[in-house]
Parts: sequence; structure tokens; C-alpha cells
Amino acid sequence: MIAVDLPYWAQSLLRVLGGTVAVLLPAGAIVYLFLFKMMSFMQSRLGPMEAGPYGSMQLFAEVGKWLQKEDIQPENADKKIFKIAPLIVLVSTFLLVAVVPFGPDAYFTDFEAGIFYALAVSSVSVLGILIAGWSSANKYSLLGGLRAAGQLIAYELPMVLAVIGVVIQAGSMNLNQIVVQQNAGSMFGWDGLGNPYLLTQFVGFVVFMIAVQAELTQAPFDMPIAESELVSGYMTEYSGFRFLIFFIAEFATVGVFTLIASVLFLGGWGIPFSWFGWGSLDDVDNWMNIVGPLIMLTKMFALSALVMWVRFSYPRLREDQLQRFAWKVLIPVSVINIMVTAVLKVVF
Amino acid sequence: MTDLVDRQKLSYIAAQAADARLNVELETEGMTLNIGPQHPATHGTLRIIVRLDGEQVVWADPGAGYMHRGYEKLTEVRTFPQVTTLINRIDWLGSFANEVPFILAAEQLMDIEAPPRAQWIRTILFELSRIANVSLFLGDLGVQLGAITPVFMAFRDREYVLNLIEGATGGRFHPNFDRIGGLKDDLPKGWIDETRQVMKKLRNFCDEIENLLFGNKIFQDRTRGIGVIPPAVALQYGMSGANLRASGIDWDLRRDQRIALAYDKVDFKVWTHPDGDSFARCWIRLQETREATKIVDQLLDGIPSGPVMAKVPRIIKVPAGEAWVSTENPLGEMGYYVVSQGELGPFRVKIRTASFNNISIVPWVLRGVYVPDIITILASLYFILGDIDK
Amino acid sequence: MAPLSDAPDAPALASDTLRESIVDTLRSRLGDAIVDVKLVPGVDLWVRVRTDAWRDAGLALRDMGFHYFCFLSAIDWMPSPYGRGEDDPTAPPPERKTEIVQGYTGGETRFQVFARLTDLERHVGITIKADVADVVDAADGDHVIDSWVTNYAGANWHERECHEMFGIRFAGHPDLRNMYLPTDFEGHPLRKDFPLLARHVKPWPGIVDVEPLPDEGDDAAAGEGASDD
Amino acid sequence: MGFLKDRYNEYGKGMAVTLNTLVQTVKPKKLGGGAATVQYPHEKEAPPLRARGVIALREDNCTSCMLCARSCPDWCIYIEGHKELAPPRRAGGAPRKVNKLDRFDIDYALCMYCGICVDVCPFDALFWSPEYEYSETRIADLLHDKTKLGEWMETVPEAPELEAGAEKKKK
Repeated sequence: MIAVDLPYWAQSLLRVLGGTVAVLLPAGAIVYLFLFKMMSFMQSRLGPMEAGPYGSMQLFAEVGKWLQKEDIQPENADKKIFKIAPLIVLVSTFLLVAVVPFGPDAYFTDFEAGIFYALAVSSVSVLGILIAGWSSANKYSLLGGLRAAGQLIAYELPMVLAVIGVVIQAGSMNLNQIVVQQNAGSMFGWDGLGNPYLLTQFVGFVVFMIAVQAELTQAPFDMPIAESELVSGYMTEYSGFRFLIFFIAEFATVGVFTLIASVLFLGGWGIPFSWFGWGSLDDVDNWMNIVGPLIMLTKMFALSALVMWVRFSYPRLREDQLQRFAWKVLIPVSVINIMVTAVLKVVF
Repeated sequence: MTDLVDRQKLSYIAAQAADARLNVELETEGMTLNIGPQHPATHGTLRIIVRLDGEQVVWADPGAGYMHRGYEKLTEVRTFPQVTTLINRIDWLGSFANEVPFILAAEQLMDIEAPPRAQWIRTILFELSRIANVSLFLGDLGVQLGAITPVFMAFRDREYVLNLIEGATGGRFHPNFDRIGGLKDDLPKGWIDETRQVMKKLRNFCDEIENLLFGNKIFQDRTRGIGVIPPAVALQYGMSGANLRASGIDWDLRRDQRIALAYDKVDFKVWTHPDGDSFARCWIRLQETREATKIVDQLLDGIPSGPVMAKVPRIIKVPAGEAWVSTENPLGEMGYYVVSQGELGPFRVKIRTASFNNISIVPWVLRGVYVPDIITILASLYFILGDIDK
Repeated sequence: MAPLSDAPDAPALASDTLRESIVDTLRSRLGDAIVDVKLVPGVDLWVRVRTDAWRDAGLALRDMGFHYFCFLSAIDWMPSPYGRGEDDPTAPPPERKTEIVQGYTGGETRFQVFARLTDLERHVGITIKADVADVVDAADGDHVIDSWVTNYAGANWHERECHEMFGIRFAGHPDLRNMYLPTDFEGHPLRKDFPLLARHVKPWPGIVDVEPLPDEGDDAAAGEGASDD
Repeated sequence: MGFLKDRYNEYGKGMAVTLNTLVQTVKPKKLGGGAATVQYPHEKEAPPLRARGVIALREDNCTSCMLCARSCPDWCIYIEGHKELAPPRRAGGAPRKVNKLDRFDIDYALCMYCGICVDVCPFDALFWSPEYEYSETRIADLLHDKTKLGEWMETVPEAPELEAGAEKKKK
């Protein structure tokens, strides 16, 4: 427990700063590590090498480039809405990160219905994408926006259903509680690994990650952007810093979603409590507030590496195939998963 | 002009009426989408105007000509040796293969034949340019379908082939190595061993692409049963190359015509596929790349020794006459109808390019497909803009 | 479709039974519509038909097994009034021949259309030609010949190309819009009297010759191997 | 297990390919790894000896015969020359008339790098050099004169030896 009592304004400031860091740091790291480097290595090249050692400053160069560019709005665009759309997408990411716990006390807010809130605000970005596509006055943008709306709504459902399994098992919607349940739990009486839901909710994990992939519009579900079909989908008409905001939002959302996935399935900030003899949340030592975020980041990077690896390897599905996959495969599978989980919960 | 204008008006009115009928039936308003001339899927400047109902194509009208360079006119003011450097640029990915039919047509008119060694080396370089061309197709196919990695692998391994072509001819893209009566020069030392190594790499590349793309379920879902072209239609439109063979027609000019190249000395399989869909077209190209590496390997083993140039006068005047020679180029049948009137330059050269015919089927094949399938079908038909527009 | 290699290897024939039989069949189908035949044994076959039999000839060949449509194009037999564009703009233009000399199978008119078809079963191709009447259709100023679209769907684009490049109108073609050129383009680029501007905007660098010695006349023109037509 | 194997073939093999490439790229050069790309300004690839990079001119050999300018498909070679009297080769002989080159320009913005001029040159005055670093920011600057073309003579390599079975060159 933190001993210092901070005034409210300081706490708020800390939270805002922390939230910004929690969004931007993973986004930047994902872009550099995976988009610049891992993708390049997977394609037999080195990626950016000139800006900074091994191109590590490339991202700052890119941001500088985008900020310098002219902020173009198409003549027929609905300008106010057009301008605001990228911000809505980014705001959704910030709202999401608010409930993610990084340590026993390192959280921004401690919702009782945390995961419920997270799933709700994650769909705010759909609005941004839809109005971006609509207001651009471009047919490609329109098609991209509509595809995005259809896709994000279709994959919202399997995601929610996959999470329900976790919620049933943990018996709580509070994300910190889910973390504690996993780390303090035991499997068949053996608590050496805790009880990460990755193992017990493996089906849910797979469904969740597929749905995340689709929510993030990463290949093989990137048809809202589909650069070979729709030029750049809903982002076609955006340039300069508004495009930058879309870009940041894309990768920040990757970061936040994989953070949530690591909370739900990999045990979040925790390490199995039995290693240190902790029994419950109150026993956890204070140093976990520092180490916790690092553990969390490691897990996040592992998951986003997976997301990116799939992105770099797969071709794109077609829109109708994507819908069919969501409704005919993912949703039935996750419903069955919920039933099995519920039955087992009652049995054990 | 009245006749024409009237007809245009009539067809316009008919199209409007058809649209109106459709709109009344479905109570939707169609959308005209202009794909190209600047669009990532048209790798070049092809423009396709599609009328959409939802995401379904009602009709499509391709418009070429954004890269028309007038080669048929340009050949008329050039001498025979100068034409070779020009026609290199028609299909810029397999440029050596463009030279061969023209040179063969000129040789046919002059009644000379290149020495055997020159024919072998021509065939090797011909197949190398096929590999360079089709391997880029295999990579680009991934990009069209949303997979970004294959194209980098294609560029990586095509580089080896281009280095070989450059090592032998001096030009990576535009070799201009063929001369009437033979070749400009012999191969440099060590080239044959290097080529063997590269062919191994290319076979490995084919395996990688097969695992990365062709084996992938998503790829198969995207391409199977899409854009089916029945054999009769393919013949009517004069489709050639892999597009024709994918429709189940066993026709390959390398095997099926007598030509002064070394193809009759090697053993190779002509792949066909019964389906005629996008997958078949792509799959045939993959198999052909593999087959081409094997052809090159076989040819390397048996290059005869001797000169690479027949006795040809220093100033080339081609006797009057007409000749048609076509070869199985990477994109399909490419041929030149050369008319000479005994001058230094040709009187008229009709360039028959594969892509022109292959793309002329687009209005037929795109009817009723979805927007994402447009891209799949265009990618699988595989055109090079320079090859359409000449 | 047996591979060619399976067929008995035919040496350069003095007579070419396959191509002769094709000519015979075609003659029986079209009668005296066949104007001229040129047969190079073992190499190729050219047939010229009367203008009014152009469409029938295509149909007959399609029925005879020439299913594969290769191309259709036209040729302007008039010699170019500009040569290769290598004239000295300051000197009077050189004399050029203006007499029209047709190629294989002859012809009477300036424009000819020709098409190439292949029989995939018998491994044989044919080039078929027809004159395009010099009489210009009054309505649109074009030369007219029948369209092949009903014979081969692939002829569509080839005829469009031919129409804009040579100004030959194909009667019965559904949609003779320009393919390459802008709609309001004037002239027909592949006609020989259409100047190639790239060859006119600047003089040929080869015109310049080495300046002779001041005390010498023009007689000692340099250029050891210099050759021009 | 058949089900899993099929799924692996359908979805896993592609990921295995990308992972394999990643490992290959990250592997140190000593172990045969490394990227396929070259960090251009820091390290440079050597083009093959025959590479047609740029045309070099040996001015002494040129007799301004105009053959190259006339056979150029693009009309991108500009030659001007004049005749002058040179001292006789042997003492007591008559003075020789030689062609002196005043201007030899190649417009590399027009040049198609076909090599016809190099082929037709009867006096071995033109050569291909694999040199490729001569880009300019203005297109007009690509017109290079005989001094510049002469400087490139240093980069012209010897013609490579020929592969076994080739006929010896008569030259």
C-alpha cells in the first residue's frame, strides 16, 4: 500500500500522465519493435537503420514528418466531423486504458464492472471510423467505413462472449480481481503456476485473440483499410497529423487490447502468488507496483508479437467470409465455451 | 460521326434504363466506382470503371491507354537493331523474352538461323526472364490479397535472377542482348555455376510462397471458384499463357511449335488445371516457375560450344516479306508480325501482346463479382501495363 | 492436343499437305471469295479474301477448328512521306517513293486488315487478310469493313484499337470508342501520313558533319563508316 | 490429430515461413545469416563487369565519324568536329588530315542504355563502365560532355573471360 497521501489534483495529474504514458509507450514500442523491426526481419531486410542507433529514433522522425505536412481536407468533406473523427478513435483508446490494472495499487480507476466498461468503450472507436469514412466524401472511404462498422460490430460479440467465460470462472468483473484470481488460484491443488485462464479458458483465449485481431483491423481482417482494394479505406483522405492520430490510435489500441488480453488470460501484472507465499491481494508487497507494470508489458509484448506475426503472414479475408466466420464459427464456439465453463464451475 | 454518336447515346440510354430497372427492383441506388488509373491494385495505370450494387459489380469497363507509348509507330522510324532496344520495354519484367520473337521473325525473313550455342543461351535467358517476371507476380499476388511479406521475398530472390541477367547481358531490366543472327556476346566465366546456385534458391522461394500463400486457407477461400473462365471463352478472347492453361487447355508454344530455341532439347511438363478460376491461374504460374528452374538446369548441362553469332552483314537490310513469330512469354503468347520492304527498318510491326488479350476479358469476367474479388481476378489474370498499352 | 514432339518430325517440306488441305477446305467454304493464297511450306500460310467475305471467312475458319483468336490489326501500305524523320530541315525534302507496294497475297487498296488465328488441335496458324475499300463512308469519314465481334469476342478490343489507329470502322461493332487516345483526338496515328512529332521537334544529330578544313571544299565529307539509307 | 495437422498446414506453415526468415535475418553474418538488403551509402554492391552503367569516351580514339550519333535510337549523342592538319607520322611525309573532336555530349536523360553506340563504334572509342553514381537533381544536368565522359574511362573494367565452350574473339 502506498503510504503517501497525495492531494486530489496531484493524483489526477499523475493519472493523466500515467494514462498518456500507458497509451503512447506501448504504441511506440510496438511500432518500433514489431512494425519496423520484426516485420523487416521477417522480410529479409533490416528496416530503418539511419535515425538513431538501429533506427530507434525513426518514430520521432516520422512523427516530425507528419506534423510538418499539410492538413488537407477534401472540398466536399463534412469538415467539422472530418476533423473530429481521428480524435474519437484515439479517445476510445484512452478510455480503455483507464481500467487496466498495472499493479496491486497501480491502476487509474478500480471499477467493479471493469471489464464490462472496457468492452463498452472499445466500441466507441467504431463511431470515429464510421464518421471518418462517411465525412470524407470519398467512395473508397465510405466503403472502408461501412466495412469497418460491420466488422467491428460482428466481432464485438464473440469478444464479449469469450470474456464471459473468464468472468464466470473468476466470479468478478473487476480486472484486478481477475488478476488476483489467476495468480492466487491453483490447478488441481497445485499452485505453482497459479491458475492462468490461458489454460482453462484456452478456447476463450483463441476466440478472444481472433476477435481482437478483427477489432484492431489487422490482417487477415484488415479489409476496412485494404490498401490494395480501397486504397486506404476510411483513412484515404487523411493526411498530416490527423493521419498520425489514426496511426497512433491503431497501435495504441493494439497495446491496450493486448494489455486487457494479458489481464484476462495471462495473469496480468501478477506472478503466481505461491512463489512468494502471498495469499490474497492484501499480502502483495509494495514493490509489485513497480515490477507489476514491467511484467505486464512483457506479457503485452508477447501477445502483440503474436498479433503482428499473424498480420505479417496472412492474406486478407473477404468481407462476407469474415462475417460468416464471426457468426457461424466464433459465436457458436464461444457460446459452447460459456456453457462448458458454467457447468464446470458448478461441478467444481 | 452522327452514326457513332447516336449509337453511343443509345447505349448510354440503354445502360441508364438497365440501371433504373435494377434500382426499382432492389430499391437501391447504384454507385459508380472508378478504380484507377492511380490505384494500388492496377499496378500501373489501368482504369476500371465499375458500376456497383452494394459491393457487387453490375458492369465493368476497363480503360487502357494511360501508358500508351506508340511502339508500333516508333518501330517504323527505327532500324532493325534499334527496334530491339525499344521492344524491351513492352513487358518490362521479362524484357529479354520480348526481344526473342522479334529477332526470330527478322531471322526468318533473312533466312538465317542463329548458331546452336546462341539458341541455347537465348533459351536460358528466356527462362530466366520468365522466372524474374513470374516470381514478382507471386509476390505481388500476396500484396493484392493483403499479405505483405511475399512481395519482399519475391524481390529478394528476383534480385539474384536479375543479377544473373545483368552479369550476362549488362542490363538488369533491358538487356538488348539479342542480335539478328545470334547474341551480342558469350556468357562470362563462372556464370553457369552461379546460375545453378540461384536456381536452387528460386526453388526454395517457390516452396516458401507455396507455404506462405498457396497453402493458406484464407488464400484458397479468396481465390477458389472466383472468376471462372471456361475454355471456350478463353479461346474466343485469345487468352494465352497460364490463363489459358488454367482453363484446362493444354497449349504451350514452347512445346507446340517448331521454333529456333532449345526447348525441344529439354524435358518439361506443361501444367494445366481444370478449374479456370483465380486459384488455378496463380497455381499454374507457381508450377511454371518451378518448371522453368528445371528447364534452366537442364539447359545449363548441355550448352553446345561454338560461336554465338552467325554470319550477318554489318548493315542489316531485311528482305521484303512478312513474318509472324510468337513465343510463350511470361505473360502469355507474345508475337510480332513484321512487314519488311527491304529497307533498313521494318515497314510495319504489329505487336501482339499477351496482356492486351488477357485483359480484354475483364468486362466479361467481372460481371457479378464483389469488389474484393475484382482485385483477386485482376491479380490472377496478371497483366503488365506496358504489355497492354504497348 | 497431342504435343508436337509426338508427331513424326517433318523436315522442311517441299509441299505442305496440312496447310494445302486447309486452303482447300477454305476454298470449298468460301468459293471465289478467296483472292490470293501465299503458302510457305512448313512455315506459314497467308490467305486474302474479298472485303465482303471478311466476316464469313472468320466464321468459316472458326468452324474449321481455328478456335484461338490471336490478333486482328490493319496495315497502311502507303510509304511514309517522312521517311525515318532524319531529313535536314534546311535542305529541300528528298525524293521518296510514293508507289504503294503490297506484301504477301497482294492487294488493291491502301488499307488492309489482317488477323491471325490458330488451330490448337493441328498446330497450325493462318494469317487472313482483306482489303479495306478506299471508298470512305460519307457519314463518319471512315473506311468500313465488317466486324468480327460476332465471330470472336476477343476481336472487340482489337477492332477498337484498329479504329482509332487507322480510322477503319468495323460495321457491327457495338462500341467503337477510343481505347488509347483521348476522345477528341484528331487523326489516326498509325497511318503513314500521320507525322511522328518526336522525329520533327528537333533535327537529327546525325545530320551534322565534321567541318572540313577552311581551304577545302565540301568534297571531303567525313564519316568513315557513316551510312544512311 | 489429423484435424490439427490440417490446421497446421492451412494456417501454421505460413507463420513458420516468416519466423524462419526472421531467424535467418537476425542470425549473424558469420553463420550464414543476415538480411538480403545492403545499407547503401555505407556498403555498396559491386555491379557485374558487363553492367551497363555509363558510357565512357576515349577521346583520342574518336574520329568523329558520327556513326554512334547516327545509330542512336534516341538521338541523344551530339557530336561536332572539324578537320585539321597534324604533323606527319614520319619525318618528311605530308601532313595528315585528322578529325578533331569539338563536342561529344551524351544526354543521359534520353539515353536508353541500349549500347548500340558502343557496339557500332569502329575505333574503340566508347566503352561501358559499371559506374552508376552520377544522378543529378536537375534533368538538364544529365547532359554530360566529353571531359566528363573521359573521366569515366578510369572505371572501365577489362572485359570478363568467357565461359567454357565459347569461341575466341577474333579482335
